[in-house]
Amino acid sequence: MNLSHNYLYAAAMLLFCIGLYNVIVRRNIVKKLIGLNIMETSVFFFYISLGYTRNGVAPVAGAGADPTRMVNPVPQVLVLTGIIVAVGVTALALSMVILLHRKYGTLDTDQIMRMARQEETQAAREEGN
Amino acid sequence: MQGKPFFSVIPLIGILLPWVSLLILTLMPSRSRKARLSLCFLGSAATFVLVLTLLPGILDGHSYTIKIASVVQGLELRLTVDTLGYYFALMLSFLWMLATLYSIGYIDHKENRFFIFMALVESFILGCAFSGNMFTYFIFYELMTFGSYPLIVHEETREARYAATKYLVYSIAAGAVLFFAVVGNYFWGGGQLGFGQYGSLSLDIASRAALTTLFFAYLAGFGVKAAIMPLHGWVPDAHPAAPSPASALLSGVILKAGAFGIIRVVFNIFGIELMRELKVFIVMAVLACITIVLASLFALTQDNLKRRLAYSSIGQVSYIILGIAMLTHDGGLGGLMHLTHHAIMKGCLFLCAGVILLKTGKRNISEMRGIGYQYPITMIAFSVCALAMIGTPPSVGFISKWLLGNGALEAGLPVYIIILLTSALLSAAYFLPIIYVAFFRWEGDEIEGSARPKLSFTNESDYRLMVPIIVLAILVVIMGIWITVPGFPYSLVSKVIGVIFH
Amino acid sequence: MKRLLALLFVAALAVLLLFLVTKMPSLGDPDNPARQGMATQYLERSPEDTGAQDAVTAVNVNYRGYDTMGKVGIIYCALMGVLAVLGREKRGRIQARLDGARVAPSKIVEVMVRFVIPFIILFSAYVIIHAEISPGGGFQGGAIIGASMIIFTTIFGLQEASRRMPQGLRVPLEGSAIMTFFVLGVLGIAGGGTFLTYAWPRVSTSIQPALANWLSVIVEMAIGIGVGFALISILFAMMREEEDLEPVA
Amino acid sequence: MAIFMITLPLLGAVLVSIVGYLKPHWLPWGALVPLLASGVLGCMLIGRIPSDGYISYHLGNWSVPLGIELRVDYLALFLMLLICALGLLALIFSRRYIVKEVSAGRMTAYYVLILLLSGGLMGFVASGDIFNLFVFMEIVALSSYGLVAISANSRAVRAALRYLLMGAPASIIILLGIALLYMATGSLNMAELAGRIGQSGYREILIASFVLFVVGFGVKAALFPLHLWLPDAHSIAPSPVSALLSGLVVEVSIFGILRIAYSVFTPHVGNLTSATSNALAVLAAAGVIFGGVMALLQKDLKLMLAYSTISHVGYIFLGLTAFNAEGLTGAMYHMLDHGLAKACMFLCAGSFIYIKGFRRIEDLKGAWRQMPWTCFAFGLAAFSLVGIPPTAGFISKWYLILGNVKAGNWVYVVVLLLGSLLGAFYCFRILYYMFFQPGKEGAWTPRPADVPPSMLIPIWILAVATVFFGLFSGLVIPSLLKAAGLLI
Repeated sequence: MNLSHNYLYAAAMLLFCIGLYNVIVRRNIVKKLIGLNIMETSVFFFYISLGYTRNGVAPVAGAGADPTRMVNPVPQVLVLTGIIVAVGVTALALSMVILLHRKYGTLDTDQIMRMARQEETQAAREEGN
Repeated sequence: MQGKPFFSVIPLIGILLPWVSLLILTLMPSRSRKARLSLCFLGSAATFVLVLTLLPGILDGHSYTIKIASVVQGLELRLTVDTLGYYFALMLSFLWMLATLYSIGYIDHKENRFFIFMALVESFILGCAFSGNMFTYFIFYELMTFGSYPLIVHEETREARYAATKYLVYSIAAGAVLFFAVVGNYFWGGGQLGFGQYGSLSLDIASRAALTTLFFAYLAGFGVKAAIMPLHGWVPDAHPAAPSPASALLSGVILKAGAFGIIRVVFNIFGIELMRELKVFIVMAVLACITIVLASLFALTQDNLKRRLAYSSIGQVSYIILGIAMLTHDGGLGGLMHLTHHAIMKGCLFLCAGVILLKTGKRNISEMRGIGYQYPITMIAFSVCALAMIGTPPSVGFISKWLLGNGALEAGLPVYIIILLTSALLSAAYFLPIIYVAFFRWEGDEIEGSARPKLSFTNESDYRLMVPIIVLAILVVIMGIWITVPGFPYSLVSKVIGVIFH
Repeated sequence: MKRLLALLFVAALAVLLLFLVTKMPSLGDPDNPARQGMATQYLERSPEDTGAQDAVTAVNVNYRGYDTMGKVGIIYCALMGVLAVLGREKRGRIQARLDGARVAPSKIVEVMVRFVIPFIILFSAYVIIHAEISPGGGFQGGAIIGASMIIFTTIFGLQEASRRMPQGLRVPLEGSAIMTFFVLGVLGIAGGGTFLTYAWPRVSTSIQPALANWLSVIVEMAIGIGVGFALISILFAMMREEEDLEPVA
Repeated sequence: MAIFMITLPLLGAVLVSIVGYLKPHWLPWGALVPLLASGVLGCMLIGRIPSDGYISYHLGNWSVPLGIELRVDYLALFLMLLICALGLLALIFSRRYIVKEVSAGRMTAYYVLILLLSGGLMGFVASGDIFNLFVFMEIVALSSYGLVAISANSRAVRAALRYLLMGAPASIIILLGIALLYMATGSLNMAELAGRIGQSGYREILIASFVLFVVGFGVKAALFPLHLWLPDAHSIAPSPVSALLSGLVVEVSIFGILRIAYSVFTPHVGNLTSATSNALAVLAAAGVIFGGVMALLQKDLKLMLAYSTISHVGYIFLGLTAFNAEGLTGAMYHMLDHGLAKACMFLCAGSFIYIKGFRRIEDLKGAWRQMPWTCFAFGLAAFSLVGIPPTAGFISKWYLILGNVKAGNWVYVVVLLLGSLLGAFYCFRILYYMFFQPGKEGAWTPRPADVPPSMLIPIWILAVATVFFGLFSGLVIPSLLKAAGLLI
């Protein structure tokens, strides 16, 4: 019963698992990053639904809105931080992806690993002789 | 310890003095080899003299102490010169001085490294002797362990590398066990590690099982250095591999550091009563007896001279352990005095072996026929020490054996005497053939009536090699006759034992 | 196989989390612990304390301003990380490969963009400044500024954009937010409070809320500019494709 | 004052970026200033902390539940000073070294990121607010991703990307943990949380959030099964960066767990955390052994150091899970020791790369003929890492083992001793190569030709510091013991 009542939380958790699954199994780096963003979004969603109050109003004083009916402002602030982090991580990751793509011409992790291993063996052979 | 210890910087100076020669070696130009090395010798000589200056005070029963650093209360780096420690320090600094002199004539390559580490190990092991609590002892002991590695690996032959690595592996493992022992001592000793006059542990703070575990941890930790039988594996490899002065110090001092640790544990950490209470000394004694007999048997089978000497060292160090394990007045006296006696005898023997190795390059006894005619003085010294080892009076060997025998009777266990006699016989069996080969065989003696060669003193080596040998050989006899001269072992040991067995 | 394992793992995790959900306080209940505690205090006190009608902004800039400083730091970190990976461009012009072979956009698009961009920027300014009495704030405004530059760059090419926004202009402005925070923090100490105190105790209590209000407006602006320019620089660094700074070894 | 220790490097980062644009050749010197300043502030702070508590600094003059609070106790100050010192030394080392690994266009970013890293670390350590902890953790994380990738060749970028792909989910997990904690208690301040957790009704949620915290920080601290990112990242990054990463970042992440486990979920709520802490101890023990064995098997010097970091992380965790003052002190002191020693060893590896350009262990045979100073410093650091008296490592191991003996979990005592055995073997193998093995013909010049002094001085400061803190640990240990006793 509680589960059906806390459906927002449940949805957030499921979203989290979906994102995690994508991060684990996808071979394409960009898809991994999308999975990462899904995880982050799920957590933001969780925060926001955590701040929700039944038939509450926006936490803006004035216009005679009484504080007791306002929704919880704290999670919104925290989510803002979360978004910033998400932006930063994504930007950094994408720049790395750009560099890797320029180098290998692919986004598939397995292919990149294979090429990398070839490089290593090549380098080792050159060191050998 | 006896009375209130006076504050004194001399121990600290004594520990720092060897570093002077280290500085000399690193700073002075590398051309002036002779000057630098003789300065090294002067450094160790100065250390010996410095230690000697403390003698009167110690004989009056004073003791000196200085605190270097402190971690928390009860866990401090403190140097204390009590009688027991002083006794060890005197012996080792004397032997070290002679060995340094000897190695000036002996070491021919990589002098810098060898002498630097000689000096370092001397300072560390002086620290062991002077340490005022188990914490300090452990620290200097570990440093000494790692410092003596380069001495063993010095030749850098394959055997040397193998032996040194083996030594390191044994020592590190032992160090870990010892570490646990010290921590456990701190924990079960109620947060202090001091050396109590009658022991610092007691059954009313820690359980019997805990203390027994602790004791065996200590025994295993120090036993590796003291070469108690199952843990002796590194000794027979390290001694032949190391250059002769180093192996003299190995069996003369570094093995003794382990034994000394056990002495400290028995007398000052646990104390006689607690030992009797715990009944652990029996295990110690049994191990020691096994070691004595087996080591002598192994020694019989060795043809390599230094290897044979190494095995005999294993046996002889166990004399000390046995003497301590008797927990009787004379037993302790004999054990403690054997600490010095064996150091002198075995040091001299190794130095002689070194001379032969250096001059003729012969390692094996079977090759040494007639060696006594080419190097009479060396071989005479060798024979004196060998006889002393067997225990023929008048010699130091006889004294310690005699006292040990008394201790055995005091303990009411004549079986020890049988052990001692067996080992005496065995040591006769492995020492006399060397003398026989050296003096009563010669090259080509199997042909009937071939003339025995003339004694030739010409090709004896230079004074730097001979002086230490002769001094030690003479001491072996003198100490065996005039026992009670102040400064000789008895004067100090009797104090210690008298205090412990009030 | 790997996928199957991952699926099982994630499924197990989902079951656990859903079980956790059943134990959570019921959704939207006005008296669950999160709604109690400091949230109520924020809601009741923020207008008097900070002069900001919007509790979110009050908490964001004033009560937890130190966090916000951290956020600005994070954005700056991200920018520097991007520059560490892709390298800061050399002085002067830069262009992307787009500029070379790009289909010239139709006049309509160009004119529209020229026409729209001022309004976008105006809107971002509104979002920033109006944050005191309505949802909004520096980060949102900054993001909008960045978006406007993205539109501009996609249409007119990186070269043109970097002419409008030369490096010499961007470099100091990227960090403006952190600097502003630091200055205000020191001022807060000078004003008799602690770091990042807006309502200076030394000043007469009558104008404290107004002062706090104005200072937080300044902070919002700084955040907007800083975030906006940081995003722009990230964008430029990512679009730049010529003269890859070749790595060492 | 603590606040300036944190904010000065952040401000300095901004200014340094401007300096790097105007006068690039001032960079190495300009970057030193902020860290120097905060280091001085930290030293001034030493006396002022009450020995039976902590300085709490309310930002923006808001009382506790409203505003953010900094809490600087001796443990925190201890780490902050360590951070300043290591950061400074790494910067000094970088001046000559870094041109080998970082191209001119990335130089500014390098120095700025190091400043941001140090500032973020200090903020993380000093923070008394659990969400503020997260914010500064993110600053640290982002800057370390950037620093790993800074040499921008494909290996580095791959390592950094792997690091990021494990680190970012970890931060999200921690964020979720904070959400659960806030949901169950409605507060974010640590001290207040510690009070409210006691009478909160939502046990399951609390346990879940603790587990999430442990997992998240465990990834960042390379706890055993979550260490996969560490070897690549730490071995491929430029040497000063690896020094900072495995000397500071890992330690500070462990400090995060310490804060969570001791300041938020106080041991009074022990039954709440005991199960997880037992699991933690098991993992840590596994990590000690695994790291040691892997380090023995490595051929690459920096890779070996990275694996030994994993092993030492296990040590510190074993100190934490002993749940008594001695263990905690041991953990803190081991952070110091491992920070100094490992940083020194990484810098030495850096100077080998600087001189000869190689990093394989076999190539070090006979190295001391050419680079005696570097080799001896490496030896000192290795001794401290192994824990040979009288180095700092010995003292820390002493307290770690003492703590575990006191807690009566003998298995971990044995594990610690085994770990130090392994450590001895993999360290002495290298020393053996350096000092007692003849090098290949012409591999080394017979005369000493060591790295320039600007690189030697940091190395030697670190090496001497390991011995100094071993001999005179009496300066630090008592206050640490007291502070740790307060947490229990």
